[in-house]
Amino acid sequence: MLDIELCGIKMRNPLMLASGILGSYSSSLNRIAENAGAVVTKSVGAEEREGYRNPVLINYGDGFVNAVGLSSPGAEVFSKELKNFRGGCPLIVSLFGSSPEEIAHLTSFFPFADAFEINLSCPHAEKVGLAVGSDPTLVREIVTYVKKSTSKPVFAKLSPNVNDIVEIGKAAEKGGADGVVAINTIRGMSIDILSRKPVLSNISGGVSGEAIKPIALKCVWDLYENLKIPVIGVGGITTWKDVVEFMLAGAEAVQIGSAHFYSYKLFFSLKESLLAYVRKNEPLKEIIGMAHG
Amino acid sequence: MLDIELCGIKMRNPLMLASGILGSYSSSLNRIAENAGAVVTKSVGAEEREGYRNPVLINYGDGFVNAVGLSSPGAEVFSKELKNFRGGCPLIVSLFGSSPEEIAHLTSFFPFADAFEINLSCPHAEKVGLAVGSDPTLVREIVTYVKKSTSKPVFAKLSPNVNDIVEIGKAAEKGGADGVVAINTIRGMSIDILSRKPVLSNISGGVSGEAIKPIALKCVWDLYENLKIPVIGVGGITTWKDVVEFMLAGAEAVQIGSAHFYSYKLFFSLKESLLAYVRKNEPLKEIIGMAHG
Amino acid sequence: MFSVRVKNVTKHSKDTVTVTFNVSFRSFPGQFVMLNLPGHEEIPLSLSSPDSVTVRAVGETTEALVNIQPGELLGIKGPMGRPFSIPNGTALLIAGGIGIAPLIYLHDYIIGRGGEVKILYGVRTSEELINHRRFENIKISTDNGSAGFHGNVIDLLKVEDRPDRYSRIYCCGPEIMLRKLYDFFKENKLLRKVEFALERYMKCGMGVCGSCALENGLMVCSEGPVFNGVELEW
Amino acid sequence: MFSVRVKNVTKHSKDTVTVTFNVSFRSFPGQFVMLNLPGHEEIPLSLSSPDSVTVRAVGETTEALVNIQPGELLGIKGPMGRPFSIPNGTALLIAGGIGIAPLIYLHDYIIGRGGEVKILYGVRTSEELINHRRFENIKISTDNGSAGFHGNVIDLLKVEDRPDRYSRIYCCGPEIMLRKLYDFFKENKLLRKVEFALERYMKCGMGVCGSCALENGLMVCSEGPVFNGVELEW
Ligand SMILES: Cc1cc2nc3c(=O)[nH]c(=O)nc-3n(C[C@H](O)[C@H](O)[C@H](O)COP(=O)(O)OP(=O)(O)OC[C@H]3O[C@@H](n4cnc5c(N)ncnc54)[C@H](O)[C@@H]3O)c2cc1C
Ligand SMILES: Cc1cc2nc3c(=O)[nH]c(=O)nc-3n(C[C@H](O)[C@H](O)[C@H](O)COP(=O)(O)OP(=O)(O)OC[C@H]3O[C@@H](n4cnc5c(N)ncnc54)[C@H](O)[C@@H]3O)c2cc1C
Ligand SMILES: Cc1cc2nc3c(=O)[nH]c(=O)nc-3n(C[C@H](O)[C@H](O)[C@H](O)COP(=O)(O)O)c2cc1C
Ligand SMILES: Cc1cc2nc3c(=O)[nH]c(=O)nc-3n(C[C@H](O)[C@H](O)[C@H](O)COP(=O)(O)O)c2cc1C
Ligand code: FES
Ligand code: FES
Repeated sequence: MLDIELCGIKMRNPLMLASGILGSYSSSLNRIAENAGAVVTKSVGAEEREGYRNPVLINYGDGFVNAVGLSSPGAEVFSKELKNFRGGCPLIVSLFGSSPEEIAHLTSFFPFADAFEINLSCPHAEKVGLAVGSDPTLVREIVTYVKKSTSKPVFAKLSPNVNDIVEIGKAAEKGGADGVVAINTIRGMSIDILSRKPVLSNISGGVSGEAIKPIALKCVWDLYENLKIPVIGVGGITTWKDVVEFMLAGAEAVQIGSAHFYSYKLFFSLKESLLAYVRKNEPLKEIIGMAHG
Repeated sequence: MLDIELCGIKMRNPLMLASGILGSYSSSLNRIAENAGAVVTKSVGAEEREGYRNPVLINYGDGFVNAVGLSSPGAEVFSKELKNFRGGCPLIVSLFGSSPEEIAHLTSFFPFADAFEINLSCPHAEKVGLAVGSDPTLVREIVTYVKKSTSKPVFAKLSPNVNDIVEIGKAAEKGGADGVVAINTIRGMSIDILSRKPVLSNISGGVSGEAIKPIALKCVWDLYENLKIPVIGVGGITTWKDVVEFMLAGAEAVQIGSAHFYSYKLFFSLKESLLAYVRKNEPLKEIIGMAHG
Repeated sequence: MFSVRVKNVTKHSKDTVTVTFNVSFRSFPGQFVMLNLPGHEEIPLSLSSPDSVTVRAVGETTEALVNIQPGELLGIKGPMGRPFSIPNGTALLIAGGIGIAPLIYLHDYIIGRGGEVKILYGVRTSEELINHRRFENIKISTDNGSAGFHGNVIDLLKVEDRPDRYSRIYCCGPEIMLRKLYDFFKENKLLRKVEFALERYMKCGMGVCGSCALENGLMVCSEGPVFNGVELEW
Repeated sequence: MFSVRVKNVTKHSKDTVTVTFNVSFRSFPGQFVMLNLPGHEEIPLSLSSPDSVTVRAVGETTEALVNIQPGELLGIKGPMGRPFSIPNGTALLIAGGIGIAPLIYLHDYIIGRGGEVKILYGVRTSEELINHRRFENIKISTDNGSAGFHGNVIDLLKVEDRPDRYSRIYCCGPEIMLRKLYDFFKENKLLRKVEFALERYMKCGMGVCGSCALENGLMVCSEGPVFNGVELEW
């Protein structure tokens, strides 16, 4: 009763692991895959990249600020790691890079992926993050290239740090994206008042978690109103009620990251709670976008 | 020990009431003025405007989503109301409008104001809010006009819902702004999963309160690095530690809105706590920007 | 915000009903809720019991509410606001029109705890009276003389009773009536004993927006709606 | 995150010190903190008592930490992680090198509650030994024979003692040593009694990023660092 089909990918439920959370190793992905509808890996680039020095994560009570950075072992090494993925659910590989060619080339390393997600939106990575994702022309071009490189579905992950997320979403749609994922983290930072220095080694990072839920929801709402392709909602989802809220706003599926801070049994618990919900209501796929008009 | 001078305005402390909170009547402004460094009124426009229908405010745990809208009695009526302000501290009148001329004209109604704040940034008011504040050319022109209309200091209040808040801040600076205020609320919304409808009558609104603190802090940090004029920090400030954090990031003064949900004695408590802080440390004005480089 | 369902609607007159919810709130007499009938405005309404509001149609939303059906969903914020204080002797309740709503709750609360209550209840015409027969110790006034004392509730108070005999006096009704009562009690040096339940136009209902500010800067939604006479500057 | 001040630095050898804080943490043996010396990396360190860490210089941050001065500020997250379980009979503690750090805390904790502890402590040379004279019931091994038993701690274990006589066995040290101990205890069907304190490269330290995942998907920062032998798949 929870099953959905997202751009041809059959998922047992609409709950996906968000990129960058527990997604660097097959061992943790396998574990999450036992209950998730799909898992998205940590974003991978062409070459090995260090990411930022510790500390890279702050819990500020209402959410997190992270500057893990686009740390990556490089596509070749990562594809070896992912060969140990046992396939408990569909596997989506998240890609980043600084040019259309560079990103499109990455897909060839992951023939076993069920889909690709393009990370257009990391707020704290120079050149490969937001700089790429706030330019509609570049976004369209990247998506076009990536689509040409693979027959698998391609999702574009959008940033809220823009004048108008719908404009970027439309550019991705025109480029041929099969769906958009919204949102990545929001630029933020924290200062330690005793040492009088920024807490994160990188000074600033991206805000995630419950704090950003209303902001993410509004992005999903707007994208649903203006695009034809599916919207995947992400940002602050923690309880089954949040899942329902995002689906009512128009999300065909949702991704969950920060809430794994609370429990690794999250997907199991959410799945059980959603089952209870659909028993009293209609199947989940029927509520998508119902809060509109 | 807490006193500061902000663009020539002497304030007994750097704590200002943010626009739109308890700022529609002289009676409540008088009360807050007993302990605040300065008070900013609710934003006022040329004509009477209704604002949105109730419900206009949600408390979502990590903060608020509001769509009060730019409800306004109109400049003439509001100026009469403000004549009852007893002058317990400097009075800053917040202005909105849809054209440079319109906004500049408003200053003439408030000869008793100690300064003006231009609201360039309401995320949920059509035509007079964010639409105005995300266009650098228009922002510059508005500030230029308003500056010409008055000899009082003029602050430009910026929105975080833009590609690059620094670009807008620079435009305000070039227009002659005496300072910038960052940030206004962030676009957001909430859906009631039982009635399956958006909670706010206006569908979406602006997120404020503790949730947005790291986001506001990052904007203040960036503006401080890139502008010469003073930055006034606002967004999620609730405790004295938040005040110190914003000042370390570069704020010369701070504004506080949502936290009045917790107490109307807030400015009194913050003032007392900050006094305890400066007794063990340097005067507040000396810590401005200290977390930088 | 959370949702409740309408359990029951009792019609008192052509424009006044009591709406009972399927849940009972932990609350005190004098507290109110922000009630949102989906598709309409959110409005403040006093609780007339732990699980009901009593509402009179005066505009769009109240009109819709008077015609609501059992089973419908309502959004609720609250209960909130400062309640009436509890008397330690006989209480005098003075209601004008729909101002009876919170006083019904207060009456039942005091009686339920073994206290004594007298009610003075003024309306324009007898058709406006809500369920007044349920109260034991009540005097009524009507502006047109169609029931009880002919005149307003202040005249009734003057002829009927000596207010200084009561341990506490509670007033709710149109502001014009409250201001007259204020003057009367001030003259008689009784203000300290008197509590007024006030109404103001409310937007946020959470003490943030300031639209419900009184002349002295107090907020009706978060610091009221009940104020002691000495707190007011009328 | 919060800040503490360095109260005291005790030098054990040229590259190892114990840093004592001005505050004592509510914590259990086996738990660790994410420690941030401003300007350097944030690193995980086991508590060697409720108010100290014992650290060996192996790279940039640990180097800086070994040279820290009393009065300096440190950022701390934690204490966190799953602690050692408490034995209900005599405990055997097996340490390799700096792996002694959390076992110092465990030792003192058990002794303080009237329990009995035996320690086997292996190092490469006697210069590496940390304060070993404070322990009553201890046997030492050195790879080069410069003190105690000549050989590694596993050889020492085999000649010295019958591990099945202990109610619980706790191991901390380099992974290569832990894996050998794992094999040994597995062979002797004692895994269920044995707890291993593991190390992994940690980024977030909060169970979110996944960089500390074990081969079986368990997270060292949030589900460890202490694991029972049967939980590991080595
Ligand atoms: C604390 C409090 C308790 C109240 N308790 C009750 C009660 O128990 N029963 C009852 O029938 N009424 C009560 N009211 C009054 C009730 O809130 C208004 O009658 C209602 O809001 C009118 O809404 P409407 O859309 O039907 O009318 P509208 O067409 O909006 O206006 C009709 C009249 O109501 C006033 N009004 C409109 N909106 C509000 C608002 N948000 N707050 C206050 N006044 C408003 C208008 O100024 C106008 O005079 C209470 C008001 C307050 C502040
Ligand atoms: C749970 C736990 C408890 C620990 N307790 C202690 C202790 O009590 N005393 C002690 O001296 N050391 C302890 N360590 C090891 C300590 O964290 C590393 O020595 C330290 O991080 C090295 O940092 P560096 O900058 O000095 O060295 P680097 O120059 O960064 O690297 C030196 C070596 O340390 C490893 N390392 C670097 N960063 C980390 C990291 N964040 N997490 C784990 N390993 C890392 C590297 O892979 C490399 O092998 C513990 C580690 C963990 C995971
Ligand atoms: C520690 C951390 C690392 C992240 N790494 C990535 C990443 O590599 N690629 C990416 O697209 N998003 C990354 N994100 C963003 C998340 O995928 C997600 O969009 C965001 O956290 C909002 O969802 P949440 O509130 O459920 O965490 C990361 C988030 C966190 C907290
Ligand atoms: C109910 C409400 C009404 C507001 N009205 C205005 C307004 O009229 N003009 C304005 O410039 N900002 C307005 N704001 C934004 C605040 O001034 C402030 O920028 C924002 O709330 C962030 O600060 P905070 O987290 O301290 O509330 C309003 C905010 C709230 C919550
Ligand atoms: S209604 Fe907003 S402060 Fe009272
Ligand atoms: S260090 Fe991030 S999950 Fe353990």
